[in-house]
Amino acid sequence: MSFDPKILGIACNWCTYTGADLAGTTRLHYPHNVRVARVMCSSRINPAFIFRAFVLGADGVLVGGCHPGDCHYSTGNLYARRRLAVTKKILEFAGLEPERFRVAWISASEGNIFAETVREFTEQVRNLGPQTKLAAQKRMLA
Amino acid sequence: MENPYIPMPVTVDKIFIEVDTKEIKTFRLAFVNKTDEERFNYRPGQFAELSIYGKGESPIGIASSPTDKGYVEFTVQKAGIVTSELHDLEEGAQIGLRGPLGNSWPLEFLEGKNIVIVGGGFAFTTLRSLANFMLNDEQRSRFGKIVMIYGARTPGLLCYKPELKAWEDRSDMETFVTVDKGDNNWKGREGFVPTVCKQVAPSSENAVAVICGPPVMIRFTLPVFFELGFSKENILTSLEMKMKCGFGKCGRCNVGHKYVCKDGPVFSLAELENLSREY
Amino acid sequence: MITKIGREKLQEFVAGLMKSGRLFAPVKEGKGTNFKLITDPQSVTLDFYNTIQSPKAVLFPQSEDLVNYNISHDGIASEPAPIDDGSRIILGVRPCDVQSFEIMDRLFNGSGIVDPYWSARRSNLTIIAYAFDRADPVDFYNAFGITGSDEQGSDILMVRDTNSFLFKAFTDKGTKLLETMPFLEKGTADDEKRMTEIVDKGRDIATRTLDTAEIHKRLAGIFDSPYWEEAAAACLNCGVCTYVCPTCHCFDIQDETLFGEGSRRKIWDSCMFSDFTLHASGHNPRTKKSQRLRQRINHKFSYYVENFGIISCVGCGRCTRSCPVNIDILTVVEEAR
Amino acid sequence: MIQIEKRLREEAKRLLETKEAAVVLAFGRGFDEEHPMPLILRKPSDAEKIVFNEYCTFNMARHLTEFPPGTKIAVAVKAADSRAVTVLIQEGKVKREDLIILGIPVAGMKDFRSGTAIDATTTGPAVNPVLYDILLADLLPEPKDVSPYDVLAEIEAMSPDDRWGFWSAEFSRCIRCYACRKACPLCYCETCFVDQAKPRWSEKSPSASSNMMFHLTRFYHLAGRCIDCGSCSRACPMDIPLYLFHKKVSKECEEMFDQAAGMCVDAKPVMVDFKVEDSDDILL
Repeated sequence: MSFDPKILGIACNWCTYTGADLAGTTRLHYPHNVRVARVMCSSRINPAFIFRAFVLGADGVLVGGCHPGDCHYSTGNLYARRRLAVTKKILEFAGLEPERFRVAWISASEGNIFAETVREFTEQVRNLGPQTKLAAQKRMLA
Repeated sequence: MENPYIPMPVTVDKIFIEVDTKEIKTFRLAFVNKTDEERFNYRPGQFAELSIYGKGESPIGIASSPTDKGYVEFTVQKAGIVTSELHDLEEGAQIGLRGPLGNSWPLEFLEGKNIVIVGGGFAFTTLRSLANFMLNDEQRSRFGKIVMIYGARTPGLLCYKPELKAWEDRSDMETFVTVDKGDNNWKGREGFVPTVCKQVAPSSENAVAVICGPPVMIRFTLPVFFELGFSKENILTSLEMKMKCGFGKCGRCNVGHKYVCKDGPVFSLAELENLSREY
Repeated sequence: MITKIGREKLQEFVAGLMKSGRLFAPVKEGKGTNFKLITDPQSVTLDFYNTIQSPKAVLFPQSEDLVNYNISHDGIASEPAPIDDGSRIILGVRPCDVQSFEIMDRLFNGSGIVDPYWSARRSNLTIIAYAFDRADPVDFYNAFGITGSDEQGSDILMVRDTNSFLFKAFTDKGTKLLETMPFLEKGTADDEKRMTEIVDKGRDIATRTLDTAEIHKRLAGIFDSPYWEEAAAACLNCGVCTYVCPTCHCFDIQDETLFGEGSRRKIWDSCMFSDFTLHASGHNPRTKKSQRLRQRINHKFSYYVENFGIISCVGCGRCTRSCPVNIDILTVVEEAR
Repeated sequence: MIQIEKRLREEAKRLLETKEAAVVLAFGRGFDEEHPMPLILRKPSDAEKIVFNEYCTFNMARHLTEFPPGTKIAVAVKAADSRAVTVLIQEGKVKREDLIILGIPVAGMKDFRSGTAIDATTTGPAVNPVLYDILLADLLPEPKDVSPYDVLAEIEAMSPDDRWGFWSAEFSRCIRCYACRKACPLCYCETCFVDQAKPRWSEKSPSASSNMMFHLTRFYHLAGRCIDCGSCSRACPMDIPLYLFHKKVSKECEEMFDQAAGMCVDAKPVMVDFKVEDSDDILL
């Protein structure tokens, strides 16, 4: 059986989440691997969410927000861009494959881009195989 | 050898919502194993660790009296993770219980004496245990006069309301229930506990005062009792501390060299005077 | 009777010990050494002054499961975690650290409710003490009547000679353990003499010392003194001192759960942390670092004396050596007047 | 250094006498010459307790946040320490006008635990403070052609798996004493995320994953703020080279956002700032 990755999606309410909705209502097909959590803005994402997701066994994390300049709160995603960039560098330097983490700007009208991003990212993570580095062992001190 | 860290399984038999804010509930617990029930021999004033796997443990005073058979009760205020989780439980749930722990109200010392019970708010639970124990038919004759003064901020915040009523009706004790501020339906006494103590002025003759309540109540109540002639040896209280193991190993609940979990929680004022004030 | 092994045959000796039980011995770690469960005899080093962490974790691990449980939609299934009480051998414990086991015994094994985890492992423990051959300016074990080559509390005393290690057993357990290793040489009269010389030399190592008479009363007397503010001024309130200490035993009990599977665990805690005494209500009897430092000093030098009749410190100097701001416990106690 | 000690004593005495400062944060004697201690002075007569030698490695900015707002504090700072003070000012934890900064240009410090020299591998190479009111010695020539990030080359060259192996081994030693966090001048949170119970970010038991969770998140929290003083690594009883990770994050931040931490009081720390023209390439 081929590896079926678990991917955490974190999407901003105004753009990417709505984009995901659109993908659904227009019946676009995309893999089920990304489970999306909705936040009001990509700048609400605490990088610890991402570290914790990997500790809890996520094989990949996909963050979606409004295109820079289109943030519902005008500048939220500009802060988020810096934070998520640093988060990625930290994961990379720790030795996690950076391809397991992606940030995508997807607007409310880009249902097709959402579906395409999910498809692409899922394949990318699938090719990397299960994430075993940060993931806690079931018996934590084993 | 019994492992003192392992809780016994108990079932939540009944939940009583004590106060109108629903922040305080009494949990009546029944032992799953008969042997545990037989082993759980407690005295009024002791406490136990209630636990929920996945959340943790919380030390709670025992609110029932050992004369109550078939169950044990705990009155719990919603505060931390464990107590919040307890508050979300429904009747029938299974939790863990570890104990009984700590010393207790010194029943032998209290024997033959007049007892003044002073309680404030939610810190009344182990006093309720003591009261119900002393009022038990088989025990009542061991103790002298019983005066009880109990107060809460509002009528809705009084715990054990049916019992308060019953105690007020009893002829073998005097019960004074007071609230800081009444409401439209409140027909009882209004006034702070220290003030009521002053008005009631229980005699210090062969008497012991047992006082539990919020720190501010204790601060103003103590002078009243000193004035009434109670000695520091004859004023008892129960301390609260952050605890983990409950039997003197984990090292966090000490006041000076005394461990509240094992040397306490009950101390006389005289004992406390000899300890550093770090609680 | 003395037995002996050439220094070059240390690995053979270690392998021999590993046959009699789980062996814990000093292993290079970072820039220092620490006691580790030995799986490879080559990893053991006896070239060290003292380990960074004390050997307490051999009996009292930093984190230990009490109950394992599984939370699912069907409910909670739980069972007590088995107590890991198999036979243990510690090699290379310095004489002052050996005393720490006796001190901890009074709490975990000899007073009120017995701690089953400590107790089970303690009775299955063989201690091979390792005499100091030099002094370190920080140590002060002499203050507690401990010498650099004390055999007290150990099953075997080991000393280092120029080309060999010499052993002398002091208990039956120790004698039997040495007998399991026929490759150990029987000591000659000369070795006997050498051992005595080395032990004498160890006994004469002069560490710093402290007047411990009535110390618990002295500390009780200055509880409210502004001294503690001064003593704790530099303190960062990290937990290094407590985590490297051989007699610090405070612990937390926490439930740690992942995907419904978890354990209730006993985990080391530190009185230096502000949340150590933080009530769920938000009240905290020790909010200031001076109060926390005072607690640590009092717990060791006053409360423990009141409760167990012994100072809970062996003068190993670890807390001083590891302190990021060079707070020296001996100075703090000495100046507490 | 004896000259610096003399000047430090003079200034501390003067500032306390004139009440220009209520507190002076400097260095004092520990249990021996090679083990000094942070010294917090309030009395002019205590000025003679001040010492300064190559082992006075403490970043006294760490103690700035211990005092009530408005306290006039004189603080002795070396090169990196002054950058920590700058960050604390930027972040509003202390007010510039409440501080009298006693700058110490100095080279050749040594780690009191190992006795080894502290150089650009474990801390920043700069020898002069970036922010001061009173200079206690003449400015020194800054070392040329030394990057604080040279030391990273080896680890950067590793494959992800090797790097993971390297850090796993290092963090496996962590005993969670939190000396790193407590020695850090910029870890001033009242309750550290790792101590939070609700939500629980990391288990209290040391384990591969909980240690990693703690350290990675802490590295993130110091991103764009860490001033490379090396205090965390020197405080670590287990000799975990935390400085390597902090340096890497600083390097990335400098490259991406074109600003080093704590160089200028008027600047905003990069992680609480943005530029519209930040490139999306940084996310790749």
